Amino acid sequence: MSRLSIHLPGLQLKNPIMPASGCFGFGQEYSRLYDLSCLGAIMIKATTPLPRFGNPTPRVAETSSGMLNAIGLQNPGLEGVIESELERLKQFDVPIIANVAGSVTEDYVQVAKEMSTVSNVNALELNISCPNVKTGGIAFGTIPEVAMELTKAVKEVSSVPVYVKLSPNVSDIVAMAKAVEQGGADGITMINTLIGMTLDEKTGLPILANKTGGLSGPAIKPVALRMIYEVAQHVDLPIIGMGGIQSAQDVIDFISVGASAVAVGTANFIDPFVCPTIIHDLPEKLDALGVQHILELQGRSLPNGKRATYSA
Amino acid sequence: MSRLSIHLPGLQLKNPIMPASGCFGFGQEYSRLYDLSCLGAIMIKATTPLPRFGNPTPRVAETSSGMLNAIGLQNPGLEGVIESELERLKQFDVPIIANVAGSVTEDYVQVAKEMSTVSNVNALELNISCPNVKTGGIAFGTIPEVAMELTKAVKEVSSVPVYVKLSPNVSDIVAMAKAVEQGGADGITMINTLIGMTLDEKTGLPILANKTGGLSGPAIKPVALRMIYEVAQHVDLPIIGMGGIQSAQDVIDFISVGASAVAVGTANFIDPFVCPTIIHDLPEKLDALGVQHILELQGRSLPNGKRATYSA
Amino acid sequence: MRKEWMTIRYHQEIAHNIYELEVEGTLVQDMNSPGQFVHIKVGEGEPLLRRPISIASINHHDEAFTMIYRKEGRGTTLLSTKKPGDTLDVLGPLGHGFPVHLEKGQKALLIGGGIGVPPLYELSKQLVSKGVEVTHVLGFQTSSVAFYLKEFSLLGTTHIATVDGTLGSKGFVTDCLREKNIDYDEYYSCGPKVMLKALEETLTTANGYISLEERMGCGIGACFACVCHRQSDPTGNAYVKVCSDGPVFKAGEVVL
Amino acid sequence: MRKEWMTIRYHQEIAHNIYELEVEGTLVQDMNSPGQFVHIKVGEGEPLLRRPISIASINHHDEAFTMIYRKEGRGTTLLSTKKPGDTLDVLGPLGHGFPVHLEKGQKALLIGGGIGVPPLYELSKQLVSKGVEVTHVLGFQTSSVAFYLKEFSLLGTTHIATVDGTLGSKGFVTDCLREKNIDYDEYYSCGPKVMLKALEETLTTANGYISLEERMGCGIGACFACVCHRQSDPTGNAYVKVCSDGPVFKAGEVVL
Ligand SMILES: Cc1cc2nc3c(=O)[nH]c(=O)nc-3n(C[C@H](O)[C@H](O)[C@H](O)COP(=O)(O)OP(=O)(O)OC[C@H]3O[C@@H](n4cnc5c(N)ncnc54)[C@H](O)[C@@H]3O)c2cc1C
Ligand SMILES: Cc1cc2nc3c(=O)[nH]c(=O)nc-3n(C[C@H](O)[C@H](O)[C@H](O)COP(=O)(O)OP(=O)(O)OC[C@H]3O[C@@H](n4cnc5c(N)ncnc54)[C@H](O)[C@@H]3O)c2cc1C
Ligand SMILES: Cc1cc2nc3c(=O)[nH]c(=O)nc-3n(C[C@H](O)[C@H](O)[C@H](O)COP(=O)(O)O)c2cc1C
Ligand SMILES: Cc1cc2nc3c(=O)[nH]c(=O)nc-3n(C[C@H](O)[C@H](O)[C@H](O)COP(=O)(O)O)c2cc1C
Ligand code: FES
Ligand code: FES
Repeated sequence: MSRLSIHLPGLQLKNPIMPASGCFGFGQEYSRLYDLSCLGAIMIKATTPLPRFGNPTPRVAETSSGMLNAIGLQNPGLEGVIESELERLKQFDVPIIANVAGSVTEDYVQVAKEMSTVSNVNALELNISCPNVKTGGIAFGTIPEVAMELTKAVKEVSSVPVYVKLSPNVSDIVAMAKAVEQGGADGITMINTLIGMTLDEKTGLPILANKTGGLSGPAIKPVALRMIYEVAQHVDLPIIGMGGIQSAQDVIDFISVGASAVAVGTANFIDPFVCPTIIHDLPEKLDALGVQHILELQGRSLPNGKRATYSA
Repeated sequence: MSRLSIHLPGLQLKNPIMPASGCFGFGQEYSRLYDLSCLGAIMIKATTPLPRFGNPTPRVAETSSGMLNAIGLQNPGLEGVIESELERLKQFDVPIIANVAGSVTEDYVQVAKEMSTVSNVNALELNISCPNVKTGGIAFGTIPEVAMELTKAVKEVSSVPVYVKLSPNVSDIVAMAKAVEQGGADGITMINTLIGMTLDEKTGLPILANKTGGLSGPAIKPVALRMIYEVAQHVDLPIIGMGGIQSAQDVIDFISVGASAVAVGTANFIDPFVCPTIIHDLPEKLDALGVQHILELQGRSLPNGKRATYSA
Repeated sequence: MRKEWMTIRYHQEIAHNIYELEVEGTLVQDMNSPGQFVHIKVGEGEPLLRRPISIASINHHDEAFTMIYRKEGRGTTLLSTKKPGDTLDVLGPLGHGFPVHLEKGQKALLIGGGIGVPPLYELSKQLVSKGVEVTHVLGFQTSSVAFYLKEFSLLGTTHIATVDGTLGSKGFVTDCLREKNIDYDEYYSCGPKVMLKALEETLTTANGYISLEERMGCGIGACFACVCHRQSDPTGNAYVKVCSDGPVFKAGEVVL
Repeated sequence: MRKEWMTIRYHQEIAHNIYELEVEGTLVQDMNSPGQFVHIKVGEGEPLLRRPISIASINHHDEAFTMIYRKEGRGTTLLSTKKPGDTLDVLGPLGHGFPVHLEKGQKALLIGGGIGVPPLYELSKQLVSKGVEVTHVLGFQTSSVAFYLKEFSLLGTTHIATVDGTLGSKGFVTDCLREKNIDYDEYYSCGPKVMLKALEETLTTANGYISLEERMGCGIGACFACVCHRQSDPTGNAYVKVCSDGPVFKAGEVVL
């Protein structure tokens, strides 16, 4: 039994490391750099029923220890994703978590229903938290009842476990987590990006064409840790944690506050080899901390110590 | 007429630069380094009816481009602040904004009532957003109706203008701003800190004794700009902006999204001379941008261009 | 494409705020196409993102390549402090460069604007070594920021335009082009978008290639930060990625 | 207290991960009291906060002072890469140091633990120059991280304790103290809190001064990050600030 293997609803992970949705495309580019089968899983880019071009450029900008993005859910649409992207991913021995997005409940239901039937899709990740689409989206991510109803609707049609991705742009993250738990979610992924803005120094105009964008990277790590710390104490669902992870130590931190696995986003842009590097570095970290399996560290930050809901 | 002077309710500012509450004590330490009369104003440390010791230590920790604090509103209490701190500040020719805190409405009302009668207190700043006190506080900062009622109650007893300090830990910052506007606030100050956490690498335990703390510094600047950008479009009150300001360029950015003045917090710890340095650097920035008065830049980021509610 | 810690051999300010930077390492073995770029991580930690910089000259013999960059913001300012012997985290080579398919005796027109000039140098070298006759039209803001004039002159006729007229003809490269009426089979250009747009309108007579800039996240095609519409479907879902499909495109392919 | 860009004169690893760093500048003119500290901004930008480091030795003649630090986390690791000639943003001198009021012929006991040893060196020099008889008890984890043994020996009797017994007596400084039964008028100590606590319990016979560490924000008394309860009011509102009221306090004054 590996020191890093983790079992989660629908997912048998070789290790707790997966690229975060939107930061890894559909894996094609990174597959030229290393064998994707080394990853715990892959969270593919958000998919909507129809193809989307997304927002005008510039779509990214840099901030202190962070970046803003406003891609706007560009994707080839449900059919394109299933027929070419997921097909191409079949050559790898790695679980796929499909990120499901949309503007109205029907969008989510349609994508979830079809996606969940694809043979190499092991779980869905409901993206109720994308800050970069103008229509509807916001309510799904910030109003507990709305999130619960959406989760329910998707659960009804999905043939694989459903993880719901929470937005950090809320007053009460625990209420959101409880709502999706009540809606039947099998797991939670958190956090998506904080909404931010940055300006061109000379003109004073927002750099992003979309004006606002999602803040990611090391700057948001303290917010992510805090939110997972809170949710882990009040909700029994497994959590896939993310927000600023760059190193094996960061992974340990997320596991410590209660996450069962983690996703790496922005760091892929800084070092395209970051995921295999982290996977490589983890055993040494475990040695230094004197534990055999990474989940022995799970929840060690929490007031009542360990939270070993999910085992290897 | 100076290029930097700004008039706000209750405040005639030589320039738009003031140290943020909690990051400057009551001015005593910094008064040994430079003449406080050069500042636009001073936001003094939060005051509660009775003296408070605050939280156990460690009370601060560092994060990527940010810091966490959980001071816990340590202060000598209303009487102590009025009798020694405010008395000592009378030697300086600088407006004082008194930060008012508490656990229940009565606390705020009591502090506001007495504070506002002190001769060198020119305005109050209602701290409804401190993330580091366990009792009550949270609701004031996150529920619009509660914030409105508190604002009303304080306005009734205050003999100087009342600014309300908004928390960024909310789903809808515009709703909060509108609520305090409706409650009769004379201005808004924003943003307070984001709630975050950081861990000791070895033990996995939170570094702060309080476990969570408030995230400040450059890391949060994009969130602050975005929130001010949104509020400036929907509320007519003047805004004193803050969150990660370190340089004259940062000040221009905050004015650009609609702030009328700014406060500098964390940066005082990094460079105790940062406020006078910024004040010194600003005219050159204005020259480079080809404007005479700083408020000509106000609101230039906004969709409908300038927002010149308040003039020099 | 690889990621390598490369060593700085040479680093000098060659015009006002314009730096020439030569680094060495085995990654140079993979470099061939002029117009490709590298993605550089300047500091440890901050600034967070990599910076795209064009390959200006490849030296296979010494396993070294040269970049020319303008000191602008945080990243390039920090870069400008690095000294020979320091190492630099370089990802590359990235993207698709200029095609070098003209034959001996054919004529190429290379048009560069400001900090878009550098990739044209390697291109010019490769064209010249194939026997192509090369003419350069280089535009700069003012004489103090002009660079590599001698280097380009050694490869072919070189016209200079400066906006303020302090060097060469006064005006934009398009003014210069209209005036000189240069003969060519294909043109190759790199510079600010406004210049490329003006060019596409001015030079309608022949095949052209243009190199684009766009703010990037990954630089390898994964994040969809650098996407442009195609002229064949200007408001639809068809797109190209500047980082992986470009930065060089056929003139007329992409909506500018 | 001033803020000055000081220049590094000397920088060397003197034990495993322990560095000696000498910097010069006019700020040294303000330094007198042993046990005061400086607040150093290590990088531009990151890491964000300053780092408190004790003054280990003052050299007024050369306008230079020495620090000794352990490479620990982000800040000190970056600091360890600085070279002679580099400049460092130093704020100081800060806080209140050890009183040097013993008279010629009196006896002082200086007890240091690990990276708490450095400030005792300047203290010892000043006491010795007044004619005070000084005994040092220095504790380290293991021999490879021990430093300044010769320097202290030149000033007075020096006992060493290491936790693993690889140097001097095996055990803690308190074990060593119990064993040696040293005679003294006042003691002065700096080291980890557990050591200071054990000391206060062991050395009840005389006046003592201890130097504390606490995580700091401002370092000058404004942010209330570094506050401790007083033993006279252990759960009430009375407090001291380590940065401005300390870091040196009378033994028994502060709740450890
Ligand atoms: C394919 C390509 C090739 C390039 N080749 C060169 C070259 O050879 N020489 C040269 O001087 N410059 C070149 N640039 C532009 C160069 O990337 C920017 O000047 C540089 O990124 C600015 O970084 P900074 O830290 O100085 O500025 P900052 O303003 O601090 O940068 C902030 C962020 O904006 C991005 N950014 C800012 N300006 C640009 C820009 N013009 N294009 C893309 N991203 C930008 C940065 O990469 C960074 O992510 C090229 C750009 C691209 C896309
Ligand atoms: C008054 C005083 C004098 C000191 N004198 C010395 C000395 O002479 N030599 C020496 O090696 N060390 C000394 N220290 C401890 C030194 O400040 C820390 O080792 C150092 O700040 C660690 O920084 P880092 O970036 O390496 O660690 P990181 O863990 O990356 O630091 C993160 C944050 O925690 C703070 N921090 C971490 N450890 C400590 C600590 N022990 N005390 C206070 N803050 C801490 C840092 O300042 C920073 O804000 C002193 C501390 C104080 C308060
Ligand atoms: C360029 C970019 C695109 C993203 N696209 C998506 C997306 O399509 N769906 C989604 O759920 N999250 C998306 N995210 C959010 C990330 O999956 C992740 O939650 C967030 O970036 C925090 O992690 P990080 O700090 O490691 O990047 C995107 C993030 C970035 C930076
Ligand atoms: C150490 C510390 C103490 C603070 N105390 C208070 C306080 O007492 N009252 C308050 O309204 N805000 C307090 N704040 C918040 C700041 O006033 C400011 O809103 C916040 O730090 C963002 O600005 P900055 O990034 O410039 O620090 C405190 C912040 C810090 C870092
Ligand atoms: S920069 Fe990421 S796709 Fe081009
Ligand atoms: S560190 Fe700010 S008061 Fe001591």
